[in-house]
Amino acid sequence: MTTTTEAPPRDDQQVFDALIEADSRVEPRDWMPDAYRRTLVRQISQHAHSEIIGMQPEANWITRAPSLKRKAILIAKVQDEGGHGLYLYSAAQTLGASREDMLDQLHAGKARYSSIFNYPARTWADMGAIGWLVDGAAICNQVALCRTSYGPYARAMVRICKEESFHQRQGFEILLALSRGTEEQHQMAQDAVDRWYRPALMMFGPPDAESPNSRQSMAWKIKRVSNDELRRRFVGMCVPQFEALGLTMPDPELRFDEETGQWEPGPIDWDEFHEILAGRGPLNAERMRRRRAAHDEGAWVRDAAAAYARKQTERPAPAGASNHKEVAA
Amino acid sequence: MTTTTEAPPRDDQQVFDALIEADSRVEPRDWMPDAYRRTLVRQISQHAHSEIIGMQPEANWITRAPSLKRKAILIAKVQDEGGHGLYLYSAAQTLGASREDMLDQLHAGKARYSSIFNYPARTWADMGAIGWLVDGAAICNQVALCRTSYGPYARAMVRICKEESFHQRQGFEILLALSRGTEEQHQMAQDAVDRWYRPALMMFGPPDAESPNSRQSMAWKIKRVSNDELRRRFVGMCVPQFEALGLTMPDPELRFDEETGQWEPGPIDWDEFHEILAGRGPLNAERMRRRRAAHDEGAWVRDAAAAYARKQTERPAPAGASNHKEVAA
Amino acid sequence: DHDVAQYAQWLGDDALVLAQRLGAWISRAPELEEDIALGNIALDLVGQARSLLHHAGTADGRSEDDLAYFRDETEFRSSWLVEQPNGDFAATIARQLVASTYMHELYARLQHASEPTLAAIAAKAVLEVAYHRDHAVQWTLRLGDGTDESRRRMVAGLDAVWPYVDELFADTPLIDRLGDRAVRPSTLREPVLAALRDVLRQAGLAEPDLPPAPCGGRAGRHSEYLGYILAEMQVLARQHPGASW
Amino acid sequence: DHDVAQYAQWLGDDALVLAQRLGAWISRAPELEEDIALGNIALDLVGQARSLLHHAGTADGRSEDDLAYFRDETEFRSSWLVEQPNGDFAATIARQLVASTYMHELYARLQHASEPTLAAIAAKAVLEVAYHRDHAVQWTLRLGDGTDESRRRMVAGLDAVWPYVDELFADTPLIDRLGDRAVRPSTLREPVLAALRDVLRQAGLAEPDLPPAPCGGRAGRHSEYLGYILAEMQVLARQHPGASW
Repeated sequence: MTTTTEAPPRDDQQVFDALIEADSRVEPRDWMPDAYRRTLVRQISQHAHSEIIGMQPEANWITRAPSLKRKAILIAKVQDEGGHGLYLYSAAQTLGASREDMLDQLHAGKARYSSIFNYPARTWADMGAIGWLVDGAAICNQVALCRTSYGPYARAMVRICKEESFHQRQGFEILLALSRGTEEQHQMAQDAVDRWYRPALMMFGPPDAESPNSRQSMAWKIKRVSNDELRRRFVGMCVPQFEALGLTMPDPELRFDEETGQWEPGPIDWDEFHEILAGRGPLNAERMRRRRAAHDEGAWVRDAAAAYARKQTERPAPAGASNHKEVAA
Repeated sequence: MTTTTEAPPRDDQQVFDALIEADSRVEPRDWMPDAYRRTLVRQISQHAHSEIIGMQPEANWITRAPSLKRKAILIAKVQDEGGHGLYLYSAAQTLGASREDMLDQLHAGKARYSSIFNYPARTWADMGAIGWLVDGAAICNQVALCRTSYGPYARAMVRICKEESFHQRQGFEILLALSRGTEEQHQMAQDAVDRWYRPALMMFGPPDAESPNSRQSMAWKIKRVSNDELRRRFVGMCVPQFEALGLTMPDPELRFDEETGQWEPGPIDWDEFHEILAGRGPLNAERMRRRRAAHDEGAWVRDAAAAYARKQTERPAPAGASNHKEVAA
Repeated sequence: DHDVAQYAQWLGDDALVLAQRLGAWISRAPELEEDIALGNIALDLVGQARSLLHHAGTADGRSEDDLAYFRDETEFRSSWLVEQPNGDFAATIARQLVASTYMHELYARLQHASEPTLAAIAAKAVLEVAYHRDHAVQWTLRLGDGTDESRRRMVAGLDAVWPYVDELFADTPLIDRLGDRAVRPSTLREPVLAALRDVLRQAGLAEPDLPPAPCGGRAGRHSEYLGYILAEMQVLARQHPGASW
Repeated sequence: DHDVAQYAQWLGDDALVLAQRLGAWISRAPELEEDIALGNIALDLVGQARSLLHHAGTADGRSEDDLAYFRDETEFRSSWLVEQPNGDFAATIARQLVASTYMHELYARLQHASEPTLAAIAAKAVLEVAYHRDHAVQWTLRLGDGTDESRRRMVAGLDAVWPYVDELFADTPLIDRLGDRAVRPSTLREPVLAALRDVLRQAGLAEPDLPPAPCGGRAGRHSEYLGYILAEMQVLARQHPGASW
């Protein structure tokens, strides 16, 4: 199944296989199959891109947050997402990918990001629903990834998971305040979870039966838990929380399977999922345009920083310039 | 007093003097002293620039107008100001000035515009105060200019005066609605006239005793009525209208001169006037920046239109392109 | 009639939101003639919005201003196309090209509708939007066939609006109920696209190869822009509820 | 105390309005590090605004949110500097350079003021704004001494904010009444201008030769921008008066 360009020395492959078998971590200096490396770069950069694009729907509400406390929490959250993007690009860089290339791929429309961010964030309650449901689904995925076989990725996940669980709690709190607020606020909260619940379920990817890539990832222990299993765990987590929120779960066909002891969601409209993946979501074009615009309009700034850095190394620094600490790259 | 580069043939100057003497109109083809021409170009282009810069404080309220009817009226008004700018640039062009040069002068900060537009338009009531007081003062000036000695300028003034008197009435109506509205609306109206009344008085220029340029302009019949006389006429017009509006005139020292039968305003703070003229008004820099930005950011559009026009003359028009009417230059 | 009122809001909200966008250009246009032209178009659109919203309001005793200033975002019925930002002049022209072509085909048919007020409004509006369309066509030709930069910007402008063209042609149960009192949006698809393609061909521009975005403006599900537009448009009126202006 | 409350609003409103401006950069910055850095600065400023407005509100039983969301434009006390638009990155950096240098000198003194709450807020804020200032200084050097384009833009950015520097140093009767409970703005002029000139010199930039604009933000007379800022900031809170979030 692996498609290395050169056949590896027999012992490299054996060492790698043994590492995986033993649930040990693969580290950047270790030999690894090319396909393993490529799969990881694709997955990690896709995850990083999702953090970056995912900043947009929430950033739209920073200037309109309805209390100063909520404004502060939202800024901190969006900022964390930027930070997650940075860790993840760094993790991918340990595999030999450059951040510039990864961003170029994103801007050229050749790299994916989580398609859930192609839905609009229509109301303030969406800040709650995104935090609670979208970050909640992300955590289900990411908790599993804390045990992924590639070391730097696993460690980034540990750090990210901690912050994401804050975000999820904050999302829950936003919804709780709305649900217990005025009639209009309650309605706003219900409307938001009605819109975000299904897309959140789709975040776990297609059903296991239709997810051929998953198998190799499971064998490599990049992926540790199957899509359907993660989805069930998430639904199970949602059931009591919806109740605590006093909101209705928008899935009339949800049922509890007595045999497995798990909640089973009703059927999912995978056509919609594939439409959005294929670029036909409400905001696919919009999100990409804004990302590209930020990058393009910032080109002169990055050029200036590079030119300045070059000048600094080429000439002795003037006496006064040295006592300013370096704040941003 | 005139400073022509060459001494004119004696009969040209005599013909010109006789025209002025006879209250006839000087037309573009007529001989005229260079200084007369320069004075007119300066005055007309300054007037045109004032229309253009004067669009800004009102344009700021188009998107926030509090009723659709008021929104429509305000758009129409700002659009008229653009139109006045166009007539006036055309009138100046009959004197050999090019619009591009005049705009360059404006953008380079070398040409003046009415300094009243360097005050901010803070509330909706300012739309009333600007229309009523600023356009009102402008009309006092312009009615006199309908009899100015240079034909194209006089004819432009006739057309502009008609539209300005609509604007003044609309400004009055805005204030009347506010004055008769809620307590807050009434207060908003009073506050706006408090802020705009003095600057409107300053629009007539410095007192006659301190206005040396006026004398030559009066002699040439470019200017037909003195600054102080126009100011008194304006104040006289304001007195009954303030009363009709139910608003207080912000001039406790206003007095009626029994001898002349005219209203005399209290002393005016000419220092403030000179500060603003010298570029130290609240929004001098702001107005110029926005004007320059619009011009600079539009450069590629004007270039494209010019390139397209060039291509159209250089090659036979394709069959399909000829049936579109030309909408804008 | 409640159905007619709903439909009048579709059209009235499109006109109002687009006027709001264009109004922001005034005093910022590339040349004075365009300050005036865009202002003129905005003015026509405010006029159309007033007639349409006035008509919509007669169904339940609301005024044009009640509808413009005191409906919340989900009660608006504008399409995503008109909510898109001004961007640069090319983006505005691209949006104008699509919007005016659509409105022109729409009003040309609506003037023959069986609902007399809508028909009368359309008969007036069709003349106005014909001018708007000419304006957009002329600029599309100039920008598409002007300089390299204008062409690049025009292509980007068209790309920005193209995903939102499809929404304009979506039928709904409301349209079924209205029958010949309204224009069936799906019947506009072919003539509008044909007219657009004709202009693009003349301007030497390719039709963007971009999939349509599912929108939902007619059902009150709007782009992320409308909230900002309404915040600005309604701020003053809402600060003084019940006031006259 | 009503005077202290007024003064706390000067500082709190500056922080809040500037945070609002910077918040609009997040997800639009030239690089990811700047999304984070500008977000971080905005976050510090919101924190300062909360402390200051909370303190201001204790004078008459209003909450920080009452002050942030339910005061009208004339009740705000922000300076024109912080109300200026983001412009391009250089304009934002120019505004940041002036604002953070001013705030740094201000809080460095205010931490020794006799009003204990203001002093405590200042003692925390001074550490934060020192970072903001470092950030602005670094970027001023990079842009001033980077490329021709960055230099041109940095010069334009400085020109755009310079007329609004003077307002920061204006004393008022309130300041006389407050005495050593506050920092006298006029005492900040020399150190702030000296610090700014030092940075400009290092960056090879000239101090703009532009006259100061008479502003009046501390008296509730604001630039034409504040109305737009508040419309956006307050829209949601005002749509749901009395609601908790």
